[in-house]
Amino acid sequence: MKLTVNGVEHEVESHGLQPLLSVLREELGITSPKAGCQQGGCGACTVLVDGEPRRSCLIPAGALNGAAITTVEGIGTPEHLAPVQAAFHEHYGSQCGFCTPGFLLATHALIERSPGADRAQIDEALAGHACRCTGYVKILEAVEAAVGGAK
Amino acid sequence: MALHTGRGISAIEYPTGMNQNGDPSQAWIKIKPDGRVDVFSGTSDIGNGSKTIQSQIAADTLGVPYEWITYDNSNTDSSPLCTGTFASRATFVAGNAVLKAAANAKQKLLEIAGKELEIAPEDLEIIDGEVIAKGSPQKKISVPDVAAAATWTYGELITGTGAQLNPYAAIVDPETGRVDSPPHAAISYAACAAEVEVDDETGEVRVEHLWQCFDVGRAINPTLVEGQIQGGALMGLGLAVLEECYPYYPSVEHRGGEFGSYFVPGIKDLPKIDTIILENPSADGPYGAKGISEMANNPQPPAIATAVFDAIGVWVTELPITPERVLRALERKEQGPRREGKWTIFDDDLSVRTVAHEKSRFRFPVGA
Amino acid sequence: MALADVDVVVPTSPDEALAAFGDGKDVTVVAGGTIVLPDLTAGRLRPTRAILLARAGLDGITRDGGRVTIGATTPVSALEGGDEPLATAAHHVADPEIRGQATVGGNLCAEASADAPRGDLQAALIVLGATVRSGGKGGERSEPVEDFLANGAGRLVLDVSYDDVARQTGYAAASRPHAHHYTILAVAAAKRDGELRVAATGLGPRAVRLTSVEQGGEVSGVEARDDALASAWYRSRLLPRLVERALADLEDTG
Amino acid sequence: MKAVGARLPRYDGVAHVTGRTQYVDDVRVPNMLWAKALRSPVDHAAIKKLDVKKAAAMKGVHAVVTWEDVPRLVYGHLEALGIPGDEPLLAKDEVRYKAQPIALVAAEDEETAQLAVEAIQIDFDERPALFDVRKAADPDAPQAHHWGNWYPHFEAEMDVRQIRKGDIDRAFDQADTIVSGVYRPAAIEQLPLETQTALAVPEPSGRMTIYSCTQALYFSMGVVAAHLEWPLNKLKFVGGTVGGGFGGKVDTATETLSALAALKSGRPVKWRWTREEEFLCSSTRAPWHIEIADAVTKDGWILGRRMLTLHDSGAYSRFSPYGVTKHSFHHTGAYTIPNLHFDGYCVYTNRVPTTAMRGFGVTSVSFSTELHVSRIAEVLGIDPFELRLKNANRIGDTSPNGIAYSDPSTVSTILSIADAIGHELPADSRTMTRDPRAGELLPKHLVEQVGKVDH
Repeated sequence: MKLTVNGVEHEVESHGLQPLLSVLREELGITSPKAGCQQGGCGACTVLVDGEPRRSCLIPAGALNGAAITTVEGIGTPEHLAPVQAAFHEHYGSQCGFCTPGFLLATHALIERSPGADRAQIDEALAGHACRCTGYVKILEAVEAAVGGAK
Repeated sequence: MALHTGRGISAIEYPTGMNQNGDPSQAWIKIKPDGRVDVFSGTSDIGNGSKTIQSQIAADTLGVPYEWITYDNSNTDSSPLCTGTFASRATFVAGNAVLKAAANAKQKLLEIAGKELEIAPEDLEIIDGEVIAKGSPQKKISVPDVAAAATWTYGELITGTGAQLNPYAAIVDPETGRVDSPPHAAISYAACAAEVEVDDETGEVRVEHLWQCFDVGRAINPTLVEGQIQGGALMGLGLAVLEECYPYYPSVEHRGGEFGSYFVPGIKDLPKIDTIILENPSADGPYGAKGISEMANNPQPPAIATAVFDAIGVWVTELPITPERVLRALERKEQGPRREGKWTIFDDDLSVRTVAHEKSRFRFPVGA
Repeated sequence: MALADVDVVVPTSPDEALAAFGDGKDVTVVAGGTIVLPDLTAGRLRPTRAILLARAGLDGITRDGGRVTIGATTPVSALEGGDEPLATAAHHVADPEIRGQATVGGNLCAEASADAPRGDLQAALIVLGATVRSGGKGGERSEPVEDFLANGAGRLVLDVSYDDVARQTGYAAASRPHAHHYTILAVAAAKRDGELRVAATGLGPRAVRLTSVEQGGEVSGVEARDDALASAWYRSRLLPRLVERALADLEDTG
Repeated sequence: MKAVGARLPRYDGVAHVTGRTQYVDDVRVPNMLWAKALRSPVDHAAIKKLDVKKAAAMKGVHAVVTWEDVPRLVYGHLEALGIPGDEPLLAKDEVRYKAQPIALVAAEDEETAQLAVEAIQIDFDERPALFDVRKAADPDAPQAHHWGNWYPHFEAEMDVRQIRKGDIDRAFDQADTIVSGVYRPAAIEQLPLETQTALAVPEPSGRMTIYSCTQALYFSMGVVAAHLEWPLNKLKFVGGTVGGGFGGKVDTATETLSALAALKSGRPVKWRWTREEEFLCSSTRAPWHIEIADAVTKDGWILGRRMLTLHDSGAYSRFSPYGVTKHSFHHTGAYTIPNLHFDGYCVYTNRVPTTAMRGFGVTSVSFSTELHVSRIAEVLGIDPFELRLKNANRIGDTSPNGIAYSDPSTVSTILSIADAIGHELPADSRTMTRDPRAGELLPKHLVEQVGKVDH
C-alpha cells in the first residue's frame, strides 16, 4: 500500500486494520502524532488526510491507499516555523506539549479552509481537542493570532 | 426556559513546598570555556515551565543573557536530586537550589575575573555577560574571557552547586496538631469571583466569567504564571460542574473508561477569564516568588457553587454540580435548612448522622 | 485470531461490498471506523474477516424522484446544512473531525455502549419517516428506520431515504454533550401535512418514537437508563422539557 | 536585559510546536517488548489460584512477572516520612480493588501480550466490598484493609489526625448562631494527555535505564531501587519531559514492573497504559466527605469551627495520610478562627487508591470551607466580601497548628476582586490591610491567638 507522508511516498506494510496512528508511529517512526487515547476522544493524534484534519487512531490503514498525510513535521521546521507554529510559540499555546501537534494541525486546516475564522468557528474546529494544561486561553490567543495573520 | 445568572466569590490560601518540609532540591552549574552556562537540575517539567523559570533564575543570578543558558534535567546520572514537581515547589524550592548554584558559580567566576582585572572579587559585578568593576565601568572583562582564562590560564573549571532544604517539621503534637516550626516553605493567597448562568428546567450550569487574583510573590515569567492560573481555572471549572470518576458515588457503577464518558472541559466550556497578578514578595523565595500552580484550581469550585445559589437559591454541596443535582436541589428548595435553637443545620441527608450506624466512630453531633 | 491473520477486503463497488458481506456471518464492517477502531485497538473486538467500506461507492446524497437518498458511508458532516432536523442532529455529533469520518450507516448500526448512548441521528431519521435499505441474509430489503433499529443487526446498510417534501421541524438537545460525547438526550420533531412525528435519542440503546406526544399527550411509555453521562432519573426529568423545546422550535420554523 | 520578570519564550517552546519534544513513548530502542497487565476484575476477593504457565509458554511471550518475582513486594511511597507501606506491587493473596495489578506480561507486541494476559488462569473467592466512607465504622462494615477501615499510624499511633486549638465548647456557647453543612467534592481523574508510560532498558553493564514520565525522577528511582533492592547507581532514570502530570505521575505506576519484566526477559520493555487504564486503573483525586459546624456572632465573627473529614483513600494508603495532614493544617482556609476541633480520617474503601492531584489535601478545604463561609454570610445577612475581609488572616494571626502568618495577602486579593467586579464596599472595609490586628479588628476572642512572626 502506498502512503505519502509529508510529501514522501512510502510503501507501507502494516496490516489493513492497523490504525494510521500506528503506521505513522511504529512503522514510519513519525512520532508527533500522540497516542493520547486511541479512542478518538482527545485529538492528540490528529493529522491531515488529504488536507482534512482526522484522528489517525480511527482510520484503518487499509482505507488509505494513495492518501497524502501531513503531520506537524510536514508543516514547518525549527528554523522555518509555519505561521501557526510561530503563533503557538509566541503566545505560549503549549505547556506540556503533548496535545500541541493535534491542535496545530486542526488550526492549520481551519486557516486553510476559513481564513479569518471567527471565534465560533475556532471553537467548533478545536472542540474535540483536549488540553489539560492551558485552559485553552493561550491556545485561543495563538489561534486568533494565526487566523488574524492569515486574514 | 428560565435562565438565571448569579455571582459568588471565594478567598483561599495554599502552601508552597511539601507539607512539613523535608523535601530537598539540588542543582549544579558548569561554565563552558566560552562562558556559556550549563544548568543541571532534577526537576521534571510537566508543562509548568520549570525549564524556563529555572533558566531565567540562573541567567539573572549569574548576570548573563537567558540565551546563554542550557538546561538539562534529562537524567539522574548528570542531574542531582530534586524531590519532584509537586507541592508547588518547582519554582520556590528547586528554583532556590538553582539560584544558590548560580550564586556559587558566580563567586568562582568573580574570583577568576578578579585575578585578571587585579580587583577584589567583592568589588566586581556581572551585568549582561560582562564582569565590571563597581564604580569604574571602564574596567571590565567579559564572562567568555573569564571562562577562557579559567580553562586555559588557571586550569580551573568554574562550577557552582546549590541545595535547598527546610528540615522536616516532624514534631507534630498528636493531640493538638501544633508544630514547632513552619510546616511550609511559604503560603500564597488568592481570591476569585464567578458568574454563572443556570437553566432551571434542565439544571444545566454554564460558567460565564471567572475573575481571579493571585499573590504570586514575584512573577518570574508573567506569561507562564498566567498560564498556570488560566489552566487551573478550567480545571477548577471541571471540578465544579463537570468531572467525576464515579457518577453514582459512592457506588462504582458506570465508571467510564473513555473521553466519551467523562466530562473533561473543552474549549467550548471556556468562560471569560480575568487574571490579576499581585506581587507581595516572599521573604525566602527566589526573587520573592511563591508557588501557585496547584492552588490555581482551588478557588473556582466554591465561587461557582455560591454563584449557583445566587442564581437559583439552592446550595449544591456535592461536586460536581451536575444538572441532576441542580434539579434535585430545586425540587427540595422549599424545605430549606433545619433550625434548632441557635443552629442552622444544612444537608441532614448527607451527614454521617443520617447515613452511618448509630454506633459508628464517625460522629458529628449538631443541634441544641 | 491474531490481527495479522485477519482477512481484509476493500470493495470498490456496492456489488463487491454486498458480495464480500454475504450473509454477514463473521464479518466486521468498518465504515468510518470511529467506533470499530477503538474496539479493535483495545482488543474488545477480534474479527476473523473485515470489510472496509471506504471505497465501496456507498457514499453521497441524491435527490431524485421526490426522494432524498443518503448513502450508507456518507459522512455525518455531509448532512450539516441539509434537511432538518437531520442537519442539526448531525451538527451535535462529536466534533468536525469525527463528523468528517463517522458515517450515517455506522450511526444506525452502533449499539449503545455501557458507558454512553449512541445513534445521534436516529431520532431525526425516525421523524423524517426514513427507510433503510440493507443487504445481507435473505437479500436486499427496505424497511422503516424503527424496524431496522429493532431487527437490523447483522445487516449491511446500503442507504437511507426519505420523502423530499416540506416539513416543519424541531430539535432540542441537552447542552451537556461535548465534542467528546454522545448526546445525553435529544428530541427531534417533524410535521408534514398535519402529521406530527416525535422521537428521542439517548434514552436507551436506540432511538424511540414518542407516540403519546405525537397524539397530543404527555411523554409516556418510554424508559430511560443509567449510564456514565446521566441517570435515568435525570433523563426522565429532562425529556418533557426537551419535547416542549423541540415542539416550540417546530412551531417557530412554521 | 533582566530575565526575571520578563515574558521570555518557553525554553522548550520550539520543540513543542515542531512536534520534536521526545516523550517516553517516542523513544526508540531495538528489540523492544510491550507489556500488558492482568488486573483484578472484581472489587474485593481472595486469590485462590494463579497459574501463568500457559501464558508464559505462548509464542512471542518473553516474561510473565508475578509477586514471586519482586524482591521487596511491599514498599510504601512515604516510608521515609514514617508512613509504613501497605500495598504490594502485585497482588499476592488478595485483591482489594477492581483493576489491581496481578501480573505483567512482556511480549513481542501489545496484541500478543494481551492474549497472554487472557490466558492466565486465576480464581477468586469474592468478598463483600466497602464503598461508602460514612459506613466504614459501622459494626457490620466489610473490612477493606488489614489495618482496619481507617489509617492507624499517625503520630503516637493515633488513628485520627486531630487539631485542637483554643476552647471549642466556649466558642459554641458564646455563638449567636451555629451553621452546619456537609460537603462532598468528587473523585476526578488527573487526565494528563500522556498516559502512564515507562520503558526499561537493561544495559550490558548490569545497570537498567528507565525512561519515565514521572513528575519526580529521584523519588521514582528510589521506589524502584527499594522494590528491586538495588543501589541507586544501578539505575539511570531518563525523563524530565512529561506530557502532563497534575499529581498522578507522582505515583510510580509503571517503572518498577517494567524494570522487573526487562530483567526477567533480558529485553527492553515498554509499558504504555491505555486511556481506559488511565481512567479505570490509575489513582484519582480522592473523594472527600466533610462536615463543618461554625460558631459565629451576629456581626460576622467566626469564633470556632468543628470539622469532621473522611478522606476516601481507596484500597491502600499511598499519599493519603500526607494529604489528610496537609488538609488539617489548612482547614481554616484564609481566615483566622481561634477555636478549633478537627478530626480527620484516612478511610479505606474497595476502590482504586486515590493519590495526589493539584491542590492535594487543600482543594477539598477550599471548596468546603469557602462554600460554608458563603452560607454563613447568607444566614447572617452580611455582605460576603465584608464577612471575609473581617475574618481574613492578618500578619501575626496563627494557623490551625500555631504558626504565625508572616505575609498573608487575603485582604488585598479580596479587595482586588471586589474592584474587578465592581462590588462596592464601605470605607472601613475598602481601607483594610494585612497589617497586624488592632482596634475593632482585634476583638477579645482573637487576642490569645496572636503569635510571633518569625522573620
